[in-house]
Amino acid sequence: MGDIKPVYLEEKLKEVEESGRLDYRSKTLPTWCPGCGYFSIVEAVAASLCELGIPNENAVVVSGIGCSSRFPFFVNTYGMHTLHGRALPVATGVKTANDALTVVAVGGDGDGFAIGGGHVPHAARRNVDMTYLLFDNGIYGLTKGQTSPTSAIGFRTPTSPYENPDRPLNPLLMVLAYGASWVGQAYAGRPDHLNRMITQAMAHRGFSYLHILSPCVTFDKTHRTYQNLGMQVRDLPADHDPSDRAAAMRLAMDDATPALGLYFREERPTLGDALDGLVEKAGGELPGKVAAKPARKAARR
Amino acid sequence: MGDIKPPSGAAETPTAAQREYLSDDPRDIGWVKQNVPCQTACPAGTNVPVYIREIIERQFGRSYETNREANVLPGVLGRICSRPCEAQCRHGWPGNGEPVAICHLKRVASDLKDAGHRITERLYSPTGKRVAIVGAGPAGVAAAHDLSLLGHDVVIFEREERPGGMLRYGIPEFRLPRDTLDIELHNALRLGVQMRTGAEIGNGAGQIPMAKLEQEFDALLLATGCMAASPLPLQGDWEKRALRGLEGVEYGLDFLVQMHRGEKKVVGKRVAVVGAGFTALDCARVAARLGAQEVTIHIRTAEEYIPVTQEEIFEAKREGVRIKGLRTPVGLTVEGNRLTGIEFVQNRLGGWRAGGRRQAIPIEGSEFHEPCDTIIIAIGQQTVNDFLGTGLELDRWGNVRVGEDGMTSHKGLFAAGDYVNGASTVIQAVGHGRKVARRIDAWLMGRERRKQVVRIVPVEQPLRERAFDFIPRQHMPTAQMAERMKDGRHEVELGLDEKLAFEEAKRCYLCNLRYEIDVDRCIFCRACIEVAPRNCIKLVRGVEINEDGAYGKLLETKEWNQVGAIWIDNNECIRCGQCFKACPVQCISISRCELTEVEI
Amino acid sequence: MATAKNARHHVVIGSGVAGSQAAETLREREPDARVTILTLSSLLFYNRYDLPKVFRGHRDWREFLAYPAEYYKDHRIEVRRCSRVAGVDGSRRAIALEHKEEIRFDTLLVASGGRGYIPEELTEYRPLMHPFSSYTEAVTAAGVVPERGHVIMLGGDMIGLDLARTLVDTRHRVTLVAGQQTFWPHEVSEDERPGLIAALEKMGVEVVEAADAGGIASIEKGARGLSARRVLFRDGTELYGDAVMPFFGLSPSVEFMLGSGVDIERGLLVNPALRTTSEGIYAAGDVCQIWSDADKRYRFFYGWKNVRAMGDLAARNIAGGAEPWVPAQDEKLHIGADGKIQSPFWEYE
Amino acid sequence: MATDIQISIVGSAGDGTIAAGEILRNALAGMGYKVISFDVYPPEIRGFGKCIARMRITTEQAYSLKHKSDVMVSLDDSHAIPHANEVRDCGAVIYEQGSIVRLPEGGHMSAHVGPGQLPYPLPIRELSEKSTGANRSRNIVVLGFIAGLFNLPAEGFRKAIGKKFRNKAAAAEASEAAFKAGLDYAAKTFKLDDVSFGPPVSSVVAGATVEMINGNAAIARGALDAGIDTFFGYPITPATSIMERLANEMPKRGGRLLQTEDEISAISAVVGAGFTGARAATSTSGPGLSLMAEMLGMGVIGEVPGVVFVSQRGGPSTGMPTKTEQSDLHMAVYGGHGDAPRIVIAPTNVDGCYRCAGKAFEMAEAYQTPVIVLIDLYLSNRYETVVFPARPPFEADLNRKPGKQAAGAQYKRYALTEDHVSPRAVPGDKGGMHVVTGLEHNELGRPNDSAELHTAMSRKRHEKLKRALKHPDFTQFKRFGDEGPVDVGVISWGSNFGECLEAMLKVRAEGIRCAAMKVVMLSPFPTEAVAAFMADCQEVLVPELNYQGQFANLLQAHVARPVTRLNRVSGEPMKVEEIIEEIRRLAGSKAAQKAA
Repeated sequence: MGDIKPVYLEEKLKEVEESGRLDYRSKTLPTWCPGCGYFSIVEAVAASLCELGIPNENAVVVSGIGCSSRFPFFVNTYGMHTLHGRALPVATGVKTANDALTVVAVGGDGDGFAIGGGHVPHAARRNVDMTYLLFDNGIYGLTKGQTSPTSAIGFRTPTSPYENPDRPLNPLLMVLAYGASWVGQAYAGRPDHLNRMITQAMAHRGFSYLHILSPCVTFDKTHRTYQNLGMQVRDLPADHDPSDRAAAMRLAMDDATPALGLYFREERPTLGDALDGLVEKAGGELPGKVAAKPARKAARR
Repeated sequence: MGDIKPPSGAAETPTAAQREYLSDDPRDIGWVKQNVPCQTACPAGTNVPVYIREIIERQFGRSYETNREANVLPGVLGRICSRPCEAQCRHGWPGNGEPVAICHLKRVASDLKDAGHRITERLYSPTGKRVAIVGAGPAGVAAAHDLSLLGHDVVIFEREERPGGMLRYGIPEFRLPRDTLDIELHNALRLGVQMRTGAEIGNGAGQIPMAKLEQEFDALLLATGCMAASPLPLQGDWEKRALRGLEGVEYGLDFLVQMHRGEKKVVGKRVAVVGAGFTALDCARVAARLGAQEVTIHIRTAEEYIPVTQEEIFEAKREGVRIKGLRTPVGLTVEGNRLTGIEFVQNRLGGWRAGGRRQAIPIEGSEFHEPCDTIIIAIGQQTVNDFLGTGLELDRWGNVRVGEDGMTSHKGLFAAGDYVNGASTVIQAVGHGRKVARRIDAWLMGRERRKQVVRIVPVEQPLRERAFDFIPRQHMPTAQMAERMKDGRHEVELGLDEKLAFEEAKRCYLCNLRYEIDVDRCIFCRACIEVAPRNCIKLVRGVEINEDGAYGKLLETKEWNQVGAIWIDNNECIRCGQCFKACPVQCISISRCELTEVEI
Repeated sequence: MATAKNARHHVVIGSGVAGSQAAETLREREPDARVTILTLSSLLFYNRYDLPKVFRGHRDWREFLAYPAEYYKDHRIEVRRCSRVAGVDGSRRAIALEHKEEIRFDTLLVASGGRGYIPEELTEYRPLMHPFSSYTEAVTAAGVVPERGHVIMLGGDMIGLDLARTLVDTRHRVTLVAGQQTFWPHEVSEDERPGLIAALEKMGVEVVEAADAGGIASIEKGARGLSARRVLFRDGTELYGDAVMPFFGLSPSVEFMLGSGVDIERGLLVNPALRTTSEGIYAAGDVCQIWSDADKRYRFFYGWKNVRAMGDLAARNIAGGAEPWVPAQDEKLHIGADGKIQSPFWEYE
Repeated sequence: MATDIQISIVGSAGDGTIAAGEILRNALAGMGYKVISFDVYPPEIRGFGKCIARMRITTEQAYSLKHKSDVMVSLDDSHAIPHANEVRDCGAVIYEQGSIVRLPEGGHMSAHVGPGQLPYPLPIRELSEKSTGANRSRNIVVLGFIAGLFNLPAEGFRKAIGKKFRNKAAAAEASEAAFKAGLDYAAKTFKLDDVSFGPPVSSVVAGATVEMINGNAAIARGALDAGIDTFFGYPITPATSIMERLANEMPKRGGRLLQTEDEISAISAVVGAGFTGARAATSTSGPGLSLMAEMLGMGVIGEVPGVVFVSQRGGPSTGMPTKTEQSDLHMAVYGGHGDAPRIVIAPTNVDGCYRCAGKAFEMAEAYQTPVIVLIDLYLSNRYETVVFPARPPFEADLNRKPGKQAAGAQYKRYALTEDHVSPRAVPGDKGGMHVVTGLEHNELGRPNDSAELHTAMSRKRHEKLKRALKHPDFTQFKRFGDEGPVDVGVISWGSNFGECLEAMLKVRAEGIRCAAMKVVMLSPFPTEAVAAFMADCQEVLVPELNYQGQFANLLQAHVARPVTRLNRVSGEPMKVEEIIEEIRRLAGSKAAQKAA
């Protein structure tokens, strides 16, 4: 059994340092509650940016309001912490203005599918070349534990003291329906897998949507706990074909035992491509790109 | 609970054996040495956390056997050990409270084991080699036991009527009951060791000559201890005057030996003890039992620097003994042949002597006199060197010189215990006896037969609760003052009963449990730090490596982009298990790491 | 607190007579220095000799303070109350407080005084005795002794006998169990003793000689219907009282200095300039043993005048002086014209 | 003996600071003391933000918190140390005696307890771990210690603790153990305290009940007592607990509450519900109010009743969500596009929150318009003991509820009438069918943008509100202090008025002639009454918690007279001492002028 062989700290530290992923962390220690699943996301994002070799200054992380939206403060890239629910439109603006940037939008379930729910379909169908990481803890953490659009039926919170009468949204299914060109799911309690998925999502050209299940250790002691999630999640069937959107949607419909992995992927023109196409159609000339991203292209191949 | 497995491989199930990992990496050996300070401090290397854990499991017999692996006299050492372990116990570190009563628990294992307890020994096939040991004190007995286990034929030659050496003749019965001593000596020597008491080595009449031994045996071990009392250096007229024979003058060691041989000893009304060790304290307490009204221990430095335990001092004081510091006797006053008092000179403290003791520097012209009826001189013991006339080389302190292999300048002649080290402690003698036995074995067999490794065994859960950390140290019940003084032999310390023992044993941090965070699985969420009772979990950017290859200090950081790992500082860790329970991704593991030996 | 940048930091451990006097003198001598007092007490400095007043009904802590709080603000003396020193590192010039705070100093004056000594054979009865060495202990003791109650005083050092005067005066009954420490710290010869004991009895104190009764065998809670405490002697005699108060003299509070590099016998050993064996560390008051050239030995000096003078001298020497210690008061116990005991240690200002 | 003691508990988020404050004030209120309490907490849930629970416990009425506390508890020295000087002389400082990490010099509270204050080191963490096995109950240990130290009846604490953890058996058990550990420790602690509680004084009228309640809860209770039917809201600090309270209570009374996806949706739903005749409301803070501005205009032009409870916080933008400020006055009164008049009332204390909340529904119906009840974080979170009358003081109907319209007749939803209020009909009323539109419309409600009509309708919408001024009650203004001419008059509004009142009472004791006026109704503005008050004042002082003097601007827009402004934007309530100083200065300069 390999798990009892001792691990030597200095060797481990050297490995971590040489990996370079610490360069993608900011100096500020994350301020989430100890135990929060979001910690593993910030780790994974740093590791993925590092793995893809994206220069720090070429990445922009955009968020709205919520616990998750503190995120840009903890990574060492350009960041925007904007208004509640408005991360996607801001990020679209960034991407439209400079197609050379790697744009990551992050937000919680409330931010993305309640107040900002109206923005998701549009970012998806336009295929804005960005990665949207949705931190789904099924609760409003920052306002201290109210019901969110992904809260389970029957969930009791200060704003649903008797029980939550509403059925939860299925963001994966929605986003598949909205036309996102890359859709996947991960779980904060499986950092390795999460890391791989974020790397793939970022490497994808187009609107990539990664749904990340994460517990709120402070306000949800009953539903989405590490213990429950750990028992519920499973891997996607090995024979799943990620180019089959209908199959992906069927899989997404099972939200009792959420499957982790890549649901759907397709290559199609992005918003930038379309805008470029319009320019072309109008007979205009494309402006020179501000910064090329050879590193990223290399990583993708 | 119940996860702790027996320390020897024999009793483990095959599955458990598969789940263990043996490491000889200096980082792991260093870990145990740093992290299990009690075991490191024990000259015999007693596996303290394991035997205390066994007491919690109420496996007293097994606990006794765990002790016996390192020290064949647990019941004896459980009473009179100088406890170097407790001085190092993590529970006694600043802010953690008082050390665990490791010694008292050792006695518990001995006291509470079943009457028909089975002794476990790991026996080697006979080698056909013969070893003679001179001296049946703790070093000799420990060596004899180990050598006979290793398959050698052992004969002990002892001058006194009965074995035990200092244990029997130097330590008063109120500290060490003789039945306990007898049983454990018997157990140690049962494996075919021949004991020849009343057998003095030497060239005189009725003595056995060394040459004869050399002929008959493949190896010889001298473990005759330090049985000669050091003389009191006085000044002026008294410098050269013989003290023996004066009425009222006693030498501490002789005083005790004579008493234990059965001679009747008497002391005057006012007794002055000169000296600062266990012997001095024992003499003072014996004097109090013999009816002295005023017993004073005179010491050259100060109470702070006496090398005895605080409990011992406290019990002596309770029995009326007083201690006066900063004074050195320079002369005596006598009326005829009878002692009437002592001339002292006042001291001031000087620098440090080797071994961490203070120097006392006499102040000129500060002499003063104090009356007394009996003086007991207990300022130390000396070896009687080369009483065999073999011309052994000596070192600059006058002790026999031995090499790395434990051998003296004389081929095949080894030496162990106080005889080599000068007056030290029983546990040092036992430890040294074992060590030299191993060297003799290596010499006889032409190779090392065992080596030291760290056995790492996964443990499924913390074996402790945080509440245990608040249990106060259980006090040793002691005999009523009237009982103590009645016949002078009544054991003062009564031993912990099962309830007290259980409470005390729970206090042990079980420092041999190693808590580790799997850096690859850690999500850096700091849930563990949140619940930590001490500054024991750290954001780490590096670690210092000591010269011996073991880990030194963890280098901490508060900058997120420097944090290579969240790591448990095992030196701060008190093994409360809070972090293990708090980790959301179960990336904290526990393993038991203990020094052990394997066959080569 | 505004202090000059490179000003020295003088730390004083103890806020009793010696420590407070030293802080005052240090402030005078070095107006720019930082002066910090560390004390275990939760109260600012009060005179211990005022404590018998609690038996006269004075229970408001403010009355006992020698200086008001403003004094410390005005004089820029920082007082860290309820702060226990865990250890001192003389070579690094650092003090570790028990709550893991570290304080650096340029000079340190140890004036931690002494605490009531209890003979080892009586330590197990500690919970049944009422000591009297701090304001809180004094108030607690006064709280358990009823009007006209009976106090059994053990030992009977001069602090205790001073209290005994007040107790007799306030119509309490006092029984003194006399022994070796009676009249401590006065050194009383065997010839003088009977006269002094007689004088005590004349003052209204009942005296039992402990030795005559074979010594104390135990202290117990009184049985039902009897006073709160029983003292049982070896010869079988017994005494009942409302409180048992130990007065066996003081033992210096030096534990925290173990390992500091400073020499200790009973107290901290200091030279006549009150400097310990460690440069930069001084000691004053009941905690130090001063080298006496005349006696060729280290000895203690007692009495609040001596203690105050020590605090003052240590401070002056810290501030650059090099004066030797000269006792500030006579230490002789005598019987006055009224037949009562008079001790120089009782002469308060 | 009159009791007037202020206790503050300072800790880090996650230490249970606020919870300890809640239990303490409930316990004390339960014993019969008057309590006024205001907590400060950070935007992070956990992490490292500072939390302060503060309460003033009195037997006489108090209007604000004191600048200096009598007792301070530190649950986290790094946050509490800067507040050590806010404890009065002879006040007690209770702090953790140990530390698990090495501290730099000055890193422990003992270094900051002033010579005049009394240190009470307490092994808080150890007691918690010892008694419960975990360090989470440190806050409860402290409560036990306070109970013991000040000889307060433990039973009162146990009741409050039991209430707090009534559905959490494990937490209740741990809390009981922790409380006892603190209590027992206090028994062993020598008491040097100069802080002592006298017996509480009861002044409750028969039938009335006394409750410890904060502004948000009072608002919710006012709404409930006024018969609220529907509520739509979106969580936002510091207004969320209004919704939480209503979510608990409304279903019990057949009411309906919905958490919408955002404020835009919430105000829309309020307008929809108001259209049906239901009593509808929403609650929000500045950012949400900004989102609602457009739909509020819709409510004005559509003449749909609706109530918006607004609790202000530090702005602009996300600003300081957990800090108090009075800087949304301009937006409440003027915000939105077009001429969109609305009623804005701003209560000044918790009792006022209750009354104004209920009254707002009456007004909304009476004048068929959105009503904004404007409070701020300080009032939202401020706890006071409030006496509730046996019967709610709200009229169910001001005869302005929708009436039935005769079928067949031409119903003019926006008929121009003498009092500018039109007959109102709601769905279900066959004769009252009409269309509410955001477009300018005629009396029938049909879109029409003629000059005459827009002028007439604009006048209608403005003038109908002015009638609100003709019902002089607590929703308008009140004068306190000296009658007749005074040296200094203080005018203020909202949560800040308590401090002004305390200041006025104190300077009068010094001999300065002084009066204070609270203005509750901000729109429409009670110009006449305020002008009359100002005429009595030699000097007028306007203290408020915003930078630009929004209320002073409003005041001067109505009464042309110079005033002295006192503005603070610290995020904290104003200090009474600051106001006193300013009054003294003004009175002094007046005296100097007179002398000259």
